[in-house]
Amino acid sequence: MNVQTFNARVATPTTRLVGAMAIASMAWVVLGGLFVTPKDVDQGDAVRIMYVHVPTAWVAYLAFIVTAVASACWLLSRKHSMGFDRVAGASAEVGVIFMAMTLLSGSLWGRITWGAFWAWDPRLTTTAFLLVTYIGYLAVRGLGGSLEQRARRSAVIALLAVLEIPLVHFSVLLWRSLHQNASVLSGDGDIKMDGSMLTTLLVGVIGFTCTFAWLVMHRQRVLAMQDAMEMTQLDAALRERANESSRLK
Amino acid sequence: MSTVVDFRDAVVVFNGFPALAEASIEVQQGEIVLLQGPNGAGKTTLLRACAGLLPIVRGEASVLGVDLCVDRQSVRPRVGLLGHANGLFADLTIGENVLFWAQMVGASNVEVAATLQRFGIDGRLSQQKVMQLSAGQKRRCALACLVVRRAELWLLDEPHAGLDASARDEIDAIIREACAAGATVLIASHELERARGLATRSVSVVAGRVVS
Amino acid sequence: MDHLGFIAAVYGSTFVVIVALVVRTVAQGRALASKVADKDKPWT
Amino acid sequence: MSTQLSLGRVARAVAAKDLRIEMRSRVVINQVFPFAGLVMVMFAFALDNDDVLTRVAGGLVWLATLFSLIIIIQRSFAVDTADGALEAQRVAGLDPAGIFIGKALAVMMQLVTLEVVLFLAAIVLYRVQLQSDGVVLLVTCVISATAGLSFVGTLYGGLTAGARGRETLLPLLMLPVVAPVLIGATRATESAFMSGGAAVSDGWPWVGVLVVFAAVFGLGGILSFGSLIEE
Repeated sequence: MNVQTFNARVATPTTRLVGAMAIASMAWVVLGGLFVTPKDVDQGDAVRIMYVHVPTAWVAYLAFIVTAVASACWLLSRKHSMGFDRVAGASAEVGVIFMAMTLLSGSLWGRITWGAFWAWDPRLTTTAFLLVTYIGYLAVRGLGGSLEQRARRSAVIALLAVLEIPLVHFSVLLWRSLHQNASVLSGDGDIKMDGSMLTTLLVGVIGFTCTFAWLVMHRQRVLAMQDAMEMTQLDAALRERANESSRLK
Repeated sequence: MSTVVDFRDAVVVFNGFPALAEASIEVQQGEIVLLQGPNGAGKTTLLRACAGLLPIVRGEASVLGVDLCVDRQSVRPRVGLLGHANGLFADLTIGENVLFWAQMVGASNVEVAATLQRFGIDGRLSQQKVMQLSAGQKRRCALACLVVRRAELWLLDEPHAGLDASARDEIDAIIREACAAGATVLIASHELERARGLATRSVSVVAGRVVS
Repeated sequence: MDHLGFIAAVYGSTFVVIVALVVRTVAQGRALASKVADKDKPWT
Repeated sequence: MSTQLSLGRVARAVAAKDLRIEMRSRVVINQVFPFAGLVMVMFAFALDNDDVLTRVAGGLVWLATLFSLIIIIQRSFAVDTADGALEAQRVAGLDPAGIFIGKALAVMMQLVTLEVVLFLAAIVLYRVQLQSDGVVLLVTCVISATAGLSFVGTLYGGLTAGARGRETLLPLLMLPVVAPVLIGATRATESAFMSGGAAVSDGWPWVGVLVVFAAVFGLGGILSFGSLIEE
């Protein structure tokens, strides 16, 4: 339309710093996790899956918490600032992907250690339900309508999910405890960690959290620009209608 | 005399499209204002915005003294909207439909019976299910529901559509009567001759703006 | 290393997905940022 | 001059309206009941073992109820959105909490009737035995589970009413939420039937879960229904 050029960068010094920290710690996780750390006494090399599985699971749960908190902030803030809504949406998008990765790496790990891809363990079941609930949340965000309607609806859905998840977790817990011995997870799978293992896991958690923060910040800015584009398009449409009405008059 | 509808440069977006583009209109109490204009000009959106159904994106809008940018809820019980849809329950009879709305405002059975009689939908006809009625009968039933709700501001979208001449006369009489009782009326209609005779003032809606 | 296939699958899938996500986000951001006025970008 | 109505009167009028529509149209009785019965027969085809059927009868009854719930909720909101009546109720300024309670009550009445029929079908088709000391547990379980299902169904039904793709979106949103009801009601019902050697007393903790669930989502619906149906 016009030849005016804008600053094409979305990154800021903060996101660059977070991104650099993420890359550095990810490199540590790959090198440390695959080569430096020792085998586990019981699990052997399978324990190496832990260094990515545990951090992705942590990020998935963190994303759910961020979405819930941002939704509550949107509902409670007097101004209903759209920034909260965009953070909630961005965090949910990242959370869905990390939750799917958690389930994938977890089931592969489970195949090695328990001999089965899936077990009806409360933690597994709750994670699976979180994934489905989140997919539903994103579907609600895609329903259309005004920005405010989208924000209000999805905030309510996010808070209803906060009610739902503990109920799901508790009922699966009660179900398993009544019908079976304690879950496979707390069986013989205990990992005795030495210093390098613990450090690598910790670096993994930090690295994945930085990745999550970087993704949410960038995604939130993309969403902000999409909303801004909508407003610009509205301005153009208003001008067009103004021309139309003066022509018809 | 007080101002009932006051829109100043109001923008209302419907499906991403500015259906109302900086529209300004002022309506005093007791007026019957005819909105005329081609399809897609924004008449229906203006009426729905007046009912507090659609958010005001920019500009100012107040109805019955309530600022719609702040509060779209409290004005609603005081306005009656007859849109393209009739808002009727197809499986219920006329009488039951009218009674449902009457219950909501605490109107008595006597009032319901009187309203039904005035609309010529009493007796055996009132025992018919709405789905068995003609388009004109449904329209009359929807108007009857509006009357029992005793709204202060009437927003009528094509009230004459699908009605025969005598039914149109009846509706005009009802609108005049409501107006004499203090109600304010906004009508969107393609029946220009008839509506001009009824209206105290007419304005054009062109491309999302109101032109007097 | 035993279970090499499983371990490779976990590391591979995880990091491929993350890199894809980062690339997509950066690409979307670049494409939009060249069209959106700087005043709508409070972080700049 | 219109006056705002109390929540109770709105709820009563809305529930009476929905039930009267069902009595006139008989969509639930003539279509959903036979559908649920058909599902029960299909389970028998799929499982093909009398002992297994008797053992899992409780779960099958509740699964058939869940499938029917989706259809009942869609029907319940279809009568409101077909001719813009839901919008008319919003324009009339009816208390959304009242609409929520009213519609949930009407759904609850239809579901309880359906469940009675399904349990009779289970006794006939799946040969379950109901001892007298299981009856109290079963009745409590049915009431609390149905309350929870109706609240959740009405809540998400209102959100998806009139939306594009509502037929597929409603089950996606609703089924994960009602999973605790499926688990809890099934376990309590199995205890009431004493299937697989369960004792009747085992079922009561599950009724507690169901009651908490119904209370949480009843309250959640009353608070949030207005925001969900608002434009």
